[in-house]
This record gives sequence, C-alpha cells and structure tokens, in this order.
Amino acid sequence: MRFIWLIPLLPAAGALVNGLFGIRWFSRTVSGLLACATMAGALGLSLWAFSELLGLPADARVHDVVLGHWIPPMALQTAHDIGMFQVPWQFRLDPLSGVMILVVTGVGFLIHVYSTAYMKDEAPGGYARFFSYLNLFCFFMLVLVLGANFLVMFVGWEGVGLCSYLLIGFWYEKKSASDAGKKAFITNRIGDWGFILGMFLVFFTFGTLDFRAVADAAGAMPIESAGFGVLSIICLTLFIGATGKSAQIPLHVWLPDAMEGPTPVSALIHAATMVTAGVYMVARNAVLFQHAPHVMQIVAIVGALTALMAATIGLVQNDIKRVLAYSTVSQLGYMFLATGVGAFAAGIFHLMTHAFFKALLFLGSGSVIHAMAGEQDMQKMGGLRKYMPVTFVTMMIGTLAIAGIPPLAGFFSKDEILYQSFLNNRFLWLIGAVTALLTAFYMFRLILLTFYGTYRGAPWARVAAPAAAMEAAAHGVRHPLDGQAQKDDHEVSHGAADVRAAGHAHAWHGPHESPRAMTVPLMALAVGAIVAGFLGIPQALKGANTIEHFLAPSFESHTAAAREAGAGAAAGAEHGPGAAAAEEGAHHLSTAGELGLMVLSVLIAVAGVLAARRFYFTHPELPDRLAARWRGAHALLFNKYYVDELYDATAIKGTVAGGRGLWTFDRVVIDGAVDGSGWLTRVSAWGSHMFDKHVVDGLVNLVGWIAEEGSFFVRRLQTGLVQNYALLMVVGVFAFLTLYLVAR
Amino acid sequence: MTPITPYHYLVLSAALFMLGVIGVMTRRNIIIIFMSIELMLNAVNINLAAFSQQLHNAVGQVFAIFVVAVAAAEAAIGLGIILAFYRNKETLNIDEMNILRW
Amino acid sequence: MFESILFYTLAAFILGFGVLVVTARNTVHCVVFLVANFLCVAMIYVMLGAEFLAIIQVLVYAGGIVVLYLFVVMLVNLKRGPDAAPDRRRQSRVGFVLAAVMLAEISAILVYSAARPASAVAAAAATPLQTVGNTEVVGMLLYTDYLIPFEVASMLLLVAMIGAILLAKKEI
Amino acid sequence: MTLFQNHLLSVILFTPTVGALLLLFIGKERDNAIRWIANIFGVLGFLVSLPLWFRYQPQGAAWQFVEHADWIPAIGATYFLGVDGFSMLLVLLTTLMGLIAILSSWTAITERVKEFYIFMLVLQTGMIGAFVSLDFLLFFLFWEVMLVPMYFLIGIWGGGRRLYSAIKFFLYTLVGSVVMLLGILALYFYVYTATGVYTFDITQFQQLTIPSNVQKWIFLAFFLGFAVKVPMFPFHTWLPDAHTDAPTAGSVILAAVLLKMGTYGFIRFSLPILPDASRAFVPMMIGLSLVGIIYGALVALAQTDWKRLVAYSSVSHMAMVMLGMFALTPVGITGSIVQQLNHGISTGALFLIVGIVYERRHTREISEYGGLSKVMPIYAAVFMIMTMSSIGLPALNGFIGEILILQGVYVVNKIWAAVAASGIVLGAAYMLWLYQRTMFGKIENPANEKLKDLNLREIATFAPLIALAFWIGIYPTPILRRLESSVTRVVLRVNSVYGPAMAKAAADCNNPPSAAAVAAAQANAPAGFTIEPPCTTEPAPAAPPRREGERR
Repeated sequence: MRFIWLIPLLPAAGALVNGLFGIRWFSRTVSGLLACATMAGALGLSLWAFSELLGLPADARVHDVVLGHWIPPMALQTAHDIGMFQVPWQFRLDPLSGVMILVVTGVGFLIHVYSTAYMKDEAPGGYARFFSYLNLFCFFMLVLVLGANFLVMFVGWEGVGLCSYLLIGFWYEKKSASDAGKKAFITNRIGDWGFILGMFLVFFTFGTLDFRAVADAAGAMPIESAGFGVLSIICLTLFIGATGKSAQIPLHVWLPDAMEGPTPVSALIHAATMVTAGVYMVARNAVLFQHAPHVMQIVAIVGALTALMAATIGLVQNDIKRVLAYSTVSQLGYMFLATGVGAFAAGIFHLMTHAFFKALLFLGSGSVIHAMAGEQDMQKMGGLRKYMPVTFVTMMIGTLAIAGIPPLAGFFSKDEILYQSFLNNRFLWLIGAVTALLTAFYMFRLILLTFYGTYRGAPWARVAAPAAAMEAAAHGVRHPLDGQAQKDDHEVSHGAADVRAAGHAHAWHGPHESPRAMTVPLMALAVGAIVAGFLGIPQALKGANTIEHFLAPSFESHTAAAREAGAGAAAGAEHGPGAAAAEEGAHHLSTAGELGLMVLSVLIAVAGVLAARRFYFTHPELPDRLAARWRGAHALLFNKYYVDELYDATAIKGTVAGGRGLWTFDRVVIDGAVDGSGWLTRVSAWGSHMFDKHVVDGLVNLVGWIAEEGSFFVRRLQTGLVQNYALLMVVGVFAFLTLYLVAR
Repeated sequence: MTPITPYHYLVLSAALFMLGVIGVMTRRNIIIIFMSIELMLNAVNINLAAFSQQLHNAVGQVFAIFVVAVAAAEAAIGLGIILAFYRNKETLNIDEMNILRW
Repeated sequence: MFESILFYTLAAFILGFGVLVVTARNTVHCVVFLVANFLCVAMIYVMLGAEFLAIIQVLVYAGGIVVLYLFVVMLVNLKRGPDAAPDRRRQSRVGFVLAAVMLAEISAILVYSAARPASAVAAAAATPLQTVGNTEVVGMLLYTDYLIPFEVASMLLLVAMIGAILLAKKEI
Repeated sequence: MTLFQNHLLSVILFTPTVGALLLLFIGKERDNAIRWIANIFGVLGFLVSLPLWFRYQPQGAAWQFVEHADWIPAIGATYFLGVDGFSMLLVLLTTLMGLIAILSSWTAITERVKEFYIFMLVLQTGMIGAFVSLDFLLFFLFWEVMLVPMYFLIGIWGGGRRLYSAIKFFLYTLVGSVVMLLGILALYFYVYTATGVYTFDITQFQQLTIPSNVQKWIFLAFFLGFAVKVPMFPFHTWLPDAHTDAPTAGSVILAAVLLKMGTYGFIRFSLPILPDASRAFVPMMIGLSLVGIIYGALVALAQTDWKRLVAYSSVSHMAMVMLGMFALTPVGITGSIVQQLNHGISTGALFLIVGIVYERRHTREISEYGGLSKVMPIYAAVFMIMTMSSIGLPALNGFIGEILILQGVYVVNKIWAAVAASGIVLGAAYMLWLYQRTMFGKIENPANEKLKDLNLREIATFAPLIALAFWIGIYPTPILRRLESSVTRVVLRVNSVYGPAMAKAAADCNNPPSAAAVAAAQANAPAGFTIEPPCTTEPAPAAPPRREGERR
C-alpha cells in the first residue's frame, strides 16, 4: 500500500505522454491502448490496495502516504493560538476512499475502453487529445478521493473541473460546447468560493487541514443544535462548494448543458464520478456535518428539492442525454438527502450503485446515438429494440436499477435512503417517494420512446448505393486527417449535440448494434448494476449491510477515547461521539415497518413504470393532450423553470454590465482625472508660457533693447581696425601717464 | 657734458618705443607694423640692460634674452600668419583685417 | 667724454634708423634700416656691459629674425600697395600726436626722477661691479635660477616653429 | 574567480551593461549580430545569477552576498549591495524574464534593432540594481534608471497611441517617485537628527524607531511612489495604456518585473521601516486592494482588446498581492511574495502569448480572432496552461500564492477574504471568456486560417515559464524556505504578535524530533521520498551586518 500514490500517477503519466507526443505522432490504436493500459494499471493497483485494506482489522483500515511538503510550516494565527499552516502532499486510503478509487478506476477503465470505439471517427490528433483529457481527469479524480487534507482534495476538486471544462468543450468549434464548458467551470468556481472559505475557516478553527485531525477535533466539540456556530458555518460554506460540484440547487444549471461533451465524458464525469465529488466531500467531513444539525437539515432539504425539481424537468425533456442529465441531478439530490439525514453510508452506497447504472445508461444512450448517427431527440427514435438488442437489454437493466426494482442495485441503495429519511423527517421521505415515482416514470418514458413503438427517425438507404460508398471511401482517403471538417458537415446535416464523425454522414445504413468495444463495457456495467446492491442488503432482509459497516470508520472521529469506546461495543451499535449523535436522534422502526416501507417503494416504482407504459406505449396520444391542457406547467418544466434565463438576466448580464459600466468609469472618471491633471498642467504651462513670453521675457527684452539701442553709438568704436584698438590702448596709457603726472 | 646716466638710456628707449608706437599706428603694411613692434621690443631690451647695469644685477639681461626668444617666436608665428593671410586676401593691408568687428 | 660722444652718436643713429624704418615706403628698405638699427642697439648693449646680450642681438635679431622678414617680403611680393586705400577712420595723425605727447610726458617723468634719485637706486649703484665675466654670470643665472623659464622658452620656440610651419604651408 | 565569488551581485548587475556597451560597437545594420549578442548576454545574465539560488543559505545571515564601497562619502551614500531571500528571487525573476523578453523579440523587432537591445539591457541593469541596492539613494538611482529605457521602448517600438502612453507612464511614475524621494530625504534627515549620522543604509533604517506621526507622513510619501508602480486602484490607469501600446518585450518586462518594484518597495521599505504607520494604514490599504481586485476583474470583463484585458487582470492580481501583504501575517506576506513571482510568470507569459499573434496578425482586437485552437494547437495548449495558472488552478503556481494570501488574510478578517475570493470567480470568468473568444469556435476570419503555430524559438521562450508554473505549483518548498527569513524579519517588525511563536519554532528547530518519530514517518513514506524534519523556521533574525568605520 506504500504505492497508492502510483494509482493517480499512472493516468497522469498516460495523459502526459498522450498530450505531449500522442497528439502529434500516435495513431489511434496507440493512444487508445496507452490510455486504457494506464487505467487498467490503476485499476489493478486499486484492487490490490483495496484487498490489503480489507486485510487490516476493521478499526485500523487507514493508510497514509506522505510524498513531502507542499506548503512548509508557517506561523499563522488561529482561533486559539498561533499555529502552523502547513500542507503535505499526503494521500490517505481508508474505506471511503477505497470504495471511491474502485468506482473511479473501475468505471473509468470501462469508459476508456468504450471510448476507444466511440471516438473512432475522431482524427488521431483529436483522439489522443481526448484520451489525454480523460486520463487527466482520472488523475485528478483519484487525487480528489485520495487526498488526505482539504488542500490536496482541492487540487483534484479544481482539476476535475478543468478536465470537465476541457471535455465538455472538446468539440470546441461548436459555440454551444465551449459555452457549456465555460458555464460549467464558472459555476463550479462559484461553489469553490464557498469551499475555500470553508477551508480557511477549518484551518482557523482547528489549526490543521488534515481530514482525520479535523474530524477528531470536531468530534470533541459539542453538537451545535442550538444555533449556528462555527462548525455550522464551516459546513454551510463547504456545502456551497458541494452544490457547485454536484449540481444542486441553486448551482445545478451547468450539468444539463454539460451534455454538449462526448457521451463517454457525460458517463464518466457528469454521471459516475466528478459530480459525486460533492457527496464524497460531505461524507468525508461527516463528523463536521454531524455536529451541525441545522446545516444537515439544509443539506437534506436542498437535496430533496433538487431531486424533485430535476425529476419533474426530466419528465418532459426530449433529448435523451438531457433526460439522463436531469436524472443525474435528481439522483445526486438523493445522495444529498441521504447525507443530510445522517445516512452517509447510504449516500455513498447510492453513489456507488448510481455510478454503475448511470454510467451504463449514458453509455447505452451513447450507443443509441452512435447508432442513430448523432440523433439525440427521442421523438425521432423508437423501435430500436430490434436493431440493437445488447444495448436494449443492458439499458433496460440500468433503467430497472434506477427505478428501484428489486433485486437490482438501485433498489437497495434508494430504499436505504428513503428508509433513513423516513426516520428523520416524514416530509422529506414524501418528496423522496414522489421523486422515486417520477424517476421510474421518466426512465421508462425514455426506454419506451427509444426502444419500443415504431421507428420515427430519418429514413436511410436500405441498400447502400455502391457509388455513395465509393464516394465515401474516396472522401475518407482524401481527408484521412480531416475529421474536424467532416464533423462540421455532419453537424450541419443533423444539428444534434453529440456529433459523430463523417463516416455515418456518408454511409449511414440505419440503426445498428455498436461494436464489441462498446457493448462489452455495457455488459460489464450491467453486471455491476445488478450485483452492486448486494453489498448493502439491509438487515431487515437478513442481509449484513456490509458496506455500511465497512464505511463506518470513515464517518467517525478517531480520538483515542472514541476508538476504545467503539472497539468495546458491538459493531455499528455505538459509534464515536459524533456518529452516535445522529443515531440517537433517529428512532428505529421495527423490522416489519422497514419491510413495509420497502414494499411501498417497490409499489411506487411499479406504479411509475405502469404510468409510463400507459402514457407512451398503450395510449401514446395522452402526453400531448396533457401538455396542451397544462400548457403553462409544461412550458415551465420544459424550460427548466426558467432558471437559466433568470441567471442570465440577473447575475450574468449584471456582471457584464457592471464591467462595462466600470470600464466607462475607468476611462471617464479615473483616467479622466489623470488626463485632466495632465490637461491642467498643460493649461498652466501655457499660461506661464504666456506670462513668460510677454511679461518676464518682455522685461528681459526691454533691458536688451535699451542696451542695444544704447550700444548703437558705442559700437562705432568697434571698427574692426586693429590700429584703432591700438590707438585706444595708447590713449589709455596716455591717460594713466597724465594721471600720474597730475596726481603726484 | 654730463656723464651718461641710466636716465639717458631710458629716454633713448622711450623715444625708440614711441617710434615703434607711431609705426604701429600709422603704417598699414603688416610687415612694417611687425617691424615696428620689433623696435618696441628693442626699446624694452635697452631699458632692461640699462637697469641691469645700474643695479649690477644680470637678471635684467636674462630677461632681455627671454624677450629676444619671445620676439623670435612672435616673428615666426606672425610672419606665418601674414603668409596665410596673404594667400587668402592677396593683400597686406591691415585695414582689411577687419572681420573681427562686432 | 668718449662715452658721451659714443652714446649720443649711437642714440642719433638708433633714432634716425628708427624713423626711417617707420617711414620708408619700400619694405625692403625698411628691413635694411631695421638691421642697421639693431646693430646700433647691439653697440649700446656693449656700452652697458652686456656683451652676451649684444652678441645675441646680432646673431638672433640681425642674423635670424631680419632674414625671416626679408624672406617674407620676398615671398608675398605685393602686387598692389598696401597703402593704396587708407581707411579714414584710422586717425593715424592722432596716433602720431599722441605718441609725441607721451614721449614728452615720459621724458618729463624721467627728468623729474633724475633730479631726485631714489635711495635704493643709489645704494645699488654703490656696490662694485661684477668681478667675473658677463657671459658667465648670465649663463649661471640662466641655468640655475631661471632654468624652468629657459626650458619654457625653448618649448615656446618649438611650438612657434611648428606653428609657423603649419601656417606657412599651403596644404597641410 | 574571486571577483565572481566576492562580487557576485556586481557581476550580475553589470553583465547586461557590458552587453549594452558591447552593442554600441556593433554596426547599426548588422541586425543578426546584434540579436545574437543581446541574446547571449541575456543568457549570460541569467547564468551568472543562478549561483544566487544555490549559494543562498536560507538559515544564514539576513543579508547575503553583501558588497560595500564608498560612493558619495560627503552625504553618506554608499555602494551597498546585498540580497535576502525575497530580493534574490526577484533578481532571478528579472534575469529570467529579461532573457525571455530578449529572446521573444528576435523577429518582432525589425527597426532600430541596436537601440532596442541596448535599452533592454540597460533596463535590466536598472531593475536588478533596484532589487539589490541596500542603500536608499542607490535604490532611487536605479529606480529612475529603469524609467528612461522603458519610456523609449514604449515610445519608439510601441503601437497605437504609443507616445501618449509613454509620456503618461513616464510622468505618472515620475510624480510618484518624486514624492517618494521626498520621503527618502525626510527619513534621511530624521535619521541625522536622531543619530547624528548621515546615512542611506536601509539595514539601519529597518532598525529605527520613528515616532508614529513622522512615520505616517513618510508612509504616505512612499505610498504614492510605490502605489503608482504597483499599480493600486485608483493610480492604475497608466498601466493598461502602457501595456497595450508597449512592444511585447516591453509588456513582458513591465508586467513581470517593473510592477514588482512597487510591491518590493512596500515590503522592503514601508513595512519594516514604518511599522506603526503600516499598521495604521491597514484599513486604507486593504480597502484599496479589495476594490482593486473586484474592479480590475470587472473591467477586464468588459475589454475588447486582448492586451488591455490582460493588463486589467494585472491590476486585479497585483491588488491581490497588496492584500496579502497588508494582512501582516507570515502566511499572507509569503503568499504575497510568491504571488509576485507567479504574476511575473503567468502575466508575463500571457503578454508573450498576445505578442505571438500580434506579430502574425498586427491586431489585438479579440473579435479579430477565434478558432485559433485549430490552426495553432501548441499555442492553444500553452495559452490554456497559462490561463489556468493565472486563474489559480491548484497544482499550478497561481494557486499557491492565492491560497497563502487568502488564508493569511482570512485569519485577520473573514469578510476581506470572502470578498477577495470572489475575485477568483471573476478571474475565471474573464480569462475563460477570453480563451473561448480567441481559441474556440470556428475560424471565421480568413486571415486566421494560415496562422503558423509556435516555432522552436517561441516554444523555448515558454518552456521555462511553464516549468516554473508547475514547479511552484507542486513543490514550492524550496522557494518558501528561502523566503522565511525575509518574511520573519518583516513580520517581527510590523506585527509583534508573531514574536513568541517564531521564537518557539526556532527552539523546536534546535531540538530535532526524536529518531523514532523520524523513522516512523519515514516508514510510511513511499520509496524514494524522504520526510523532511519539520524544522524550517528561521531563528530570530540576526542583526544586519554593521558597517565598519562609520563615516560622516
């Protein structure tokens, strides 16, 4: 385990090599292989490290690696005394980060493999660039989850934001893509503003930035149930950071736009890993949050509202990726709901299962889009079941999982969340349940619109004309490296967001199953979506809820006293002072009650599925009638509650207008003052010049004039004749002699 | 007849000097003006020699020798200038050496 | 007595040649009169006991400088007479008168002082004449007390020589 | 070699001058020979300054590489050179940026080549001189020496309203420095009345106790001189003009080094010499800095001229530097210094980046560009790295500076830090918008279709900057260690709260951790990494070297 620092560094090396050399010189195969190999290596190392972690006793599953100083110690005032501000390059492997690295490297590896086929039509340079970014992303994500203190985590935190920016704007020639990237980055930065302020307050309060030390110190502090104390402020600011990264209200606006990126990117970054960083961060600081119950409440409410809002928007979207994007936002809301009610393990559990099925769904949708040559509008699909069976089956598994149909993964994790929120707050549970209903509905809407019914898309040439094929081939030969240009053609012809390369535009033979490199990851993820849930079978179902017990040490403070207390008690029954607090607040339900809730949530899911079937399969005219009847509501949902418009009209326009206004101010007032003083100087210079010329110089000239006029006579003496001068000399001598004679 | 005293020599020298002055002031030929200057220098030398004899001190003669040296230098330079001037102006008239005027 | 006769004769020659130098029309004549004048002055030096100075006078003045004048006179070879166009602003008559008056004044001063000789002059006159030769005395002085002025004078001559060459050369 | 050993600073200082003198003897029309010689002297100037880095002892004396000689004994002015960690880093920055600026001008300057390089080299001497002078009069001399070549660089080789900008730059700075000179003289005569010695020795000034009302007036005088140079809001308007109209090399030097003169002045003179006044003026300084951060960023958002945008970003970043400095905490001041280096690196690089396309297209209007990523991929990558460095992405240099500054400020006042941190958001906004407008999208302007990507020489100008950006971002410890003693000295003067803590750290330093602890730490460390002992803090600063033989 001393080599866990190699886990992030392997993808970094891949990114570096691909970025420096690949873009120029590597073929597609080489750069794809390189990227996949580094990810495979990282996955292998992660598995090894994880197995070693499992081999340790349950309460000692922590391993730290310090690479050296990042910021050496410097004296700095803290709340209590003068402490030392110092940040080491330190990585920490504990159960929480162990789960996360497996998710990141596992899903990441599959998506890398998938991308080798998906991005095949990119030019080699773009291909290498894509894999370089993707690898870089994995590096930063791994740094994020392995970082042992806030600042190292922040490296990953910002780094994944950068990669997200780069990958969303991967097809940078499209304005919408680069706009979306910029929007994502800046929105994230607003969240980061909160994050760093929280981080500063953490240092100011605790004198350290190390997660473990902070948790231990916070664990010793009283729970701030009465009001907003310092811990609450820390948690609130950190949560602002989390809302930015995990697309929660009010900073959720960037995630749907982020679908401008290639689909594997959406799967990896905007579904499985990066967007869950906020959840991870909250879970990482579980002890802090447990000591700030009011903030926990806020987290839960924000999460629930986000889940509900995104789900309602998802109901009416027609873009397949947008539906999934809102679904992601909604599921992230679930995770925050879980953390907000104190069920950190459930949140992480859902994070993990979600990573599997949402990545699966995205990749499946990518496969569909691939098959439809870039088409993303579900209205123009339908009946694809028979063309692409593997994609259909795997996506169906994913959909069932997200809808919460047992025994798939989503059922266990979602049910755990609902159960925990029921314990905490019935109203939140209600929102969660409604969201579950909506989720099942819109997901099956997606499946039904896409795979069932009749094909509604563009027609295709059933038999490719040989001439067209030859022309395409010739085109390919003529512009072997000109992927971008061909893509442009394609984009024009389809107007879709996820544009694919030219091959399809010229020789599209209709929807078809995707190549092996794409279907195999789909199948692998489908397996994950099925079995991942078994890690957390609740005790009510005679399960062990393995993952909760495994993760528990990461959510407790580890002061020596607490650890001893924890070791003595039965596993999970009594946590450290921090975790205990959350437990104490909750009232346990009987096993029967828990089972009842479970049945209820299954029923809800089934109800959603059936409703979707009625609306989009048996009575396809219903949605339009409803939309017509509730036109206002439909427009509101379709336009995403006009949040984008609101932000654009206030914050963005306001800032830009403020900038313009200040620039005018700068030019007119401040620079005006400078130029004005320059002008004043020049005016006074002119004035004194005039004074000088006419008065002072006038006097001088007067003297000169007098002298000149007076000397006009005297100058006659200056005849220029040497002898005249001699004569004058003699006159002088004569005068002296005469004087001598007279005076003596 | 009174014996010859230094005063005789001084009167002689004064007269010679005044001759030189008259020459300088009345002649227009630069060469002659120069020669008048030589006369004046000789007058001075007579003066020096007379005082040397009266005071029994040879320093006066030493000075006279220096005067001779300076006169030689002056003659050399002055005549050089005359030549240069003549080459430019084709004349030796001092009245035409008047470009120094105001 | 002999001394008086000699002095007056020489004085007359000196002044006579001086007048001729100043008044002669022909430049060459001027030069010749100048030589005569110089020779007479040299004899005055001999009378004053300054033999070395007399030799110098003959050698340098009469032999060197005057020859220089002659050369220049030959070289310039005037085509139009310098006195052709007198400048009326020169007032040479005033100079003439002025010189005469000044001579009178100086003579008056001298006569006046001769009537009442200063004591210092009288005291100096009382001391005996030099016992060694005149040339030796002058040489001693020149090469001991007045060595530096002597060297400076030689520098001056050198500079004058170079300057004269530079000035007289047609093209440098 | 002893000359090199004992007079290292003089060698560094005058190497560019020698180059300039040598250039005087090269024929005007032999452009390539001139370029070669100038570049060689640029490299040489950098090489001779490198020993500073290696031979500087972080735990050593306060002032190192000291040189001392009489200059004007009658008024007590001396030729007194020496560096501490802070000025050493700035000297290195100067020599490096000078080298890069000279290298970047190879094809950009085609007229009056000889004069251009001579001015560049003279400018370099001026800048180095200001950083290494420990005599206030000598400092002022070099301070003014910098002005003249810069004036000509802008006025002759600039573009746009270059004469207006050059004169504005010159006069503005001159007004500031004249007032500063008044301050210097006031200090000088005050020291004379207090001690009876005429001296300009900065090391002595830094130990004086001056009545606080006197301090305030001198502080204000210094403030005007330095604030114009930084430039702080509202004295900043010369900067966008000068930057915009200067030639690329001029902008680079201006941004990378000249602006640091102001902040250097504050840290070297205002804080340690006038501690009471510095404390008293904290609200004003912080207020102006906060306004500057937000204001600069917002105005940058409104720019349509590429260079002007970067110039306004400079205003914002330098305000950040001032903010950290006047937090008066060790972390804040360290961050402020690091951020000065960062600003030199990233803004210098950004100006180089503008210069590259300006040389090819002769326009700076952002709307003229777009889609350059496609034709200039390497350029786009470099620009991306420097954009990220400028907006403070972690693991790049800008982050270290910003985080130290903000953390240093936060412990003093949370609101200040919150406001300043919002400047980072705006920073991302204007930089990314700029990047999008220039690099992304389709090429719509046909003039951009044939643009050439970076050539080897241009890559060579960027390579050191990129390497430095990553180095400072990932492993800033060597730099921070070299800064410790300087920062400690300043903080002890101005903020005595930290006295005991620093003394304790020094004590810890003398009692190294037990062998067992070290072994335990080492056991956890991965192979190939060594755990450094926690002792890095400099002991209480040693008294500056007294001058032998006090002269009147």
